[in-house]
Amino acid sequence: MSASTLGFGPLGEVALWLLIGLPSLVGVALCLTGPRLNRMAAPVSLGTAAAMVAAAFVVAFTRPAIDVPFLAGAPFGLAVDGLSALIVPMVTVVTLVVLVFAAAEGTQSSARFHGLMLIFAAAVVVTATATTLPALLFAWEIMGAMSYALIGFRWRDDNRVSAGLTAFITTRVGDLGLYIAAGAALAGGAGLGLAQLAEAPSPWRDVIAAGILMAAFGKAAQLPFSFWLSRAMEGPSPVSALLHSAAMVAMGGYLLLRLAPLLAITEWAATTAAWVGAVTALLLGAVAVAQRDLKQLLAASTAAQLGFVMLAAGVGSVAGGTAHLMAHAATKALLFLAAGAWLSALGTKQLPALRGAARRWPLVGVLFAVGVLSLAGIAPLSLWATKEELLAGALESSPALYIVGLAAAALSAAYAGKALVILWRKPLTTAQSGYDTEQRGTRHIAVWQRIPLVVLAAGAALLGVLALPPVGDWLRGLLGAEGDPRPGVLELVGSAVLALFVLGLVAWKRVPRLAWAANWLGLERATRIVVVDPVSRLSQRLARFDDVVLDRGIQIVARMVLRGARRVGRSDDETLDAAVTAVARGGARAASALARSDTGGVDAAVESIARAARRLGMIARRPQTGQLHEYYAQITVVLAVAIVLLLVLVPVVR
Amino acid sequence: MTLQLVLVVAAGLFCVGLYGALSQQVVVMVMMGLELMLNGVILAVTAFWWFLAPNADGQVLLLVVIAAMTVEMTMGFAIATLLHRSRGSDMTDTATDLSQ
Amino acid sequence: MTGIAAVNPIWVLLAPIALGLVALAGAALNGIVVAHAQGRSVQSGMASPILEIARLMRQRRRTTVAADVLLWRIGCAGLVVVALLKTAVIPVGAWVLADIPVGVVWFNALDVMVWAVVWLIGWGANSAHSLAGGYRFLAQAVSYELPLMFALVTPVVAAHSLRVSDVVDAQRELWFVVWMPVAFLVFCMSVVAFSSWGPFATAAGADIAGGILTEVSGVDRLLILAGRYALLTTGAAFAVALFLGGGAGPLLPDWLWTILKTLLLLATFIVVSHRIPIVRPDRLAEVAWVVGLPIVLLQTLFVSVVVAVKG
Amino acid sequence: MLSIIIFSAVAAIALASGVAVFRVDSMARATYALAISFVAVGVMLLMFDLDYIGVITILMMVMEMAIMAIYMIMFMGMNPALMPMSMVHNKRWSAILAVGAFLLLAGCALLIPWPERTGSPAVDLTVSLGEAIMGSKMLVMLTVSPILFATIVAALVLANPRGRYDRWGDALRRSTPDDPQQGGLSR
Repeated sequence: MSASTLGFGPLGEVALWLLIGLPSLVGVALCLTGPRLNRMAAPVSLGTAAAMVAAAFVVAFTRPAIDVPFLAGAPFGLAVDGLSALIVPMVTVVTLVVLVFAAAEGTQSSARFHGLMLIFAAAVVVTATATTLPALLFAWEIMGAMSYALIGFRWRDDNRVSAGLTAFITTRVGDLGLYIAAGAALAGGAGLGLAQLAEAPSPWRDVIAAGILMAAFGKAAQLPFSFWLSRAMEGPSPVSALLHSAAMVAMGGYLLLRLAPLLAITEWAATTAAWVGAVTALLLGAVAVAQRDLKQLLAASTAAQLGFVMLAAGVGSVAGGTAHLMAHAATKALLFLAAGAWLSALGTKQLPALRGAARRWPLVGVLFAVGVLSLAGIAPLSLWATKEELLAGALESSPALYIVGLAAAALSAAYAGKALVILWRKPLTTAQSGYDTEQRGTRHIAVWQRIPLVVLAAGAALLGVLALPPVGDWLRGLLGAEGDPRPGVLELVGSAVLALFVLGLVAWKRVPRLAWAANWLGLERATRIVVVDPVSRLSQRLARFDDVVLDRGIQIVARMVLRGARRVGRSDDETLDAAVTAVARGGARAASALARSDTGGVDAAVESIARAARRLGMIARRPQTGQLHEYYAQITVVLAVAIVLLLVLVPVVR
Repeated sequence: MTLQLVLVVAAGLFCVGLYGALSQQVVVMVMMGLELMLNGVILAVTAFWWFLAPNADGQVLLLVVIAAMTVEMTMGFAIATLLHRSRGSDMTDTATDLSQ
Repeated sequence: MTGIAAVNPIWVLLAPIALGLVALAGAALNGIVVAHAQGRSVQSGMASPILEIARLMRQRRRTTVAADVLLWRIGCAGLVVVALLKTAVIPVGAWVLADIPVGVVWFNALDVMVWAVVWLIGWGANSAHSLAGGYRFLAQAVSYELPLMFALVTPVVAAHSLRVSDVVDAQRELWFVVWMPVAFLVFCMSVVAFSSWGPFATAAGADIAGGILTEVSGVDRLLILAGRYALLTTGAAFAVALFLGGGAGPLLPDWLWTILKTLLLLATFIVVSHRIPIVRPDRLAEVAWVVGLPIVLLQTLFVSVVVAVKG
Repeated sequence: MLSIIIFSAVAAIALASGVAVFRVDSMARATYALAISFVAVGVMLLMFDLDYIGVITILMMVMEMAIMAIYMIMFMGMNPALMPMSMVHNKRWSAILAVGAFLLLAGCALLIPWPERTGSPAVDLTVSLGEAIMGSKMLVMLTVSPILFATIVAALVLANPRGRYDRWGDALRRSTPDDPQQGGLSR
């Protein structure tokens, strides 16, 4: 925009096209070539990711904007503004680092893996730069599909595929919100540009905001959608590191940050976003405390930390939210990769079994500690500062929100402390027995698995500057959020002390076992009971209704008529005949005549009715023969009747 | 040449095809009947296009009909091959799965 | 302005004669090549087509049990008819019999007629070998037809017209063979294939006792053999119009150039085909679909991009 | 007048060969009778100045019928010996329905007061078709092409008895596929 007037235009646009086109083309090519290119896949994909990083920094400085006609009145618009100039480099760097880790770890069918990851990265870039709803929807769908494919990457295991399916369907339910929002935006007439959504007239604007909230909550695993993130942990660790911490889940938060003006203008939406975020941060924090599986703990913590981002978007603290999003991305990617490194080395991610794992690989342990301490909100590390900045916004709008947020921060210190303490405690002599429960461990962490951790740890430690005065002011200027409230010294120090206190408490005493939170608040069960089961039961009912009622009903009616007819016939025999016999005493000829008329008349009539009903039943069943030509004949007759009716009725109606 | 004449010819083709589709037992012969019906449709579409609204877009409909024929043909052959392989028969009378 | 005009319909009578003469020249060349290979004299080779015609004209028809005579006769006469119908759209110098707006599609439609005709020849005789020949031809046809279609489309895209005379005019500056060599090669191979000739002559292969030719004799056989040469000739002539600039050339009148180029291409077909081993249809299928079709599609894409960029 | 005579003659050929499809005793004759019917309709399209679509119809349908003949012979295994065959069911009802449908359609064609012609055909119909496809009606072709592609895939899946696991082994690791007949590229 402003930069394009400086003459960067073509370079920036080329870089943006490259940023999207290169990974998607390479990704599709890798996916299509299949197992033959497995050996080539890693270098190719690393090269592509490195090119993406370069292109990302170019676009971050040149700020290009692209507008391609797509649908009538809704162009496919991409542009890099202050917010995406931060997010896009962050995503590409994390992608590169994660891919380096994955290449060092070595996956089976790596061509497919790297291909899917690259397509996903391209989709994230489109999401982060989209300026219109069609572009956003397009990328949003691809992200969902790639997430499905990557969680179920080892498709020979049924549970992983079903986990992918759970994630896909749950986020899809949320995605419906985006379609609703697009429909409402069209109906409202303000256009499909993201910036124009806030200008939509009132009732439609509320529908748009509701749809956007739904989509963001779904992708960011906020309540009540959180459970899919738990199932998503069955995917490979690099996938968790990229999709479920830095990129896809973060896009839910990003969407709300981007649309913060829309939320602000519809006040209820801002309040909802803030409170759902705060409550998610609190409850999922508790869930994280209760987990006994390292990746599950990290997943719950991801949902909780994104709760803070939602809270920031809700209270309009865009700078704080953005800083938190970026710092969290680095931190959580680091933690997931470290967990993945131990998983591939020791074959387990159960916390009890991992006891002392940090001592075995001190470098990884130290880096992990940096990440965990940042997560806990320990003073100079990144999440401490960013969290405080967004909580300052919360304090300004509502003290209650602030208190909930502070409690959630304390919980994050608790679960971080729990992981830290277990991993650094002295290993038990029986530690071996807990290993290799999930896969065969290699007992080895490669050099190139450690280097990405170093990079990410640097980010986790240092990105806090984004929320502190010199750099923080620049960030606020970039995002146009100079007026956001700043945290006071008291709050900064207070929260650091609180985090240290909780950490110390956890190290000193054991963490309470929160049984009610261990199963992710039973969200998945609840969904199954409240939504999935009724729907599938209803459809089964409908199918059976068709079989039982429509099909057999006719037969039953026919049988009943037949039976009724027999009974009538019998009672007729008994009573009328008896009467006739009685009458016959008066006159034998009259009696016999009457009896004859009875069998020939009433009886026969009743039986013929029954026969006719039976035949009708048979006829009604006859069309369903399975014979193709008879179906054709029926279609012909029905169409002919329809034509005749049309010809007769249309003039009559006119 | 009038619209009525062409339409009557088209109706004739259509109904000859209809007779075939209804009366033939062999899958491929049924498909020939369907093809003949679509043949009539092509002629009728052309007639409507030429005599009622001869604009550019009408021709696209003809292409769509031809594409539909292709799809019908391809899937018909595939299903006939499948039937022949699994049942050793190509009669429609033996394929009554739809009655279940 | 188009330099090619439709001529008086009277010339229709001359077209078969011209086609026959060129085809006969091709047959004579083939005779020479065969005679040379067998160590006989050139004269005997040159005379062999004439002698063969005379022999077949006198030969009595062989009959087979329960032949489908109607379809058989249609098939036997069909190849020549198809070749004649093709000549209608081929420009010779500045003249063409019928310069219809969709000449290229017309040519393509007649290619497809060959499918039906060859299969009917194989079917009619009620003989296993000849039916196998018919099937072989169809198997080969599904392999060559799609590459052929795209090879035909390529010059059309460059000329912005399906009319053959427009395609010829569009080559004033540069013959299409120069910048669409792949399409030209594919087209030439397809011509050889639909003429059931040389490496693509499996339908009449010796391994199935002559395939479609097993049971035909007398005039029928003559018509089929003549039809194959005629198809080869029309294919060469059409390639001249589509790729080799039609009648363009220095000094000589352009009708002569067309005929010279046609003869040259025909001779190339005949000589080269004798030097290439026979390709089995089942092997050809995979090559044609996996290699041939993508290559010719790339050629079309390249030409389309060039045309789009030039505007 | 001349055009009506020519049209009627071609129409008679189309109808007669259409009837012949279900009357002749040989599969090959039935198939090629249908081909003739299609060619006749293609010629009729040419009479409406639809050069491109007319020729394309002839091209497509002759090709289709050539392939159809293969399937005919493959499934029915008949020799050309003009075996009398009657593979029909429900003959009477089919005839009644067909005649009824014809009467209805022809009655509609003759009795409905059709509206006046609006607009006039373009000078070059092939060009106008191309412009319609690449312009206002592009969506139609964009829809047709994936459908055709899906048809190719679906037909292969249905008709092919051997999947990739049969060819490349259970782990898809075989270096050359296990085919009864090797392809030309020996992959």
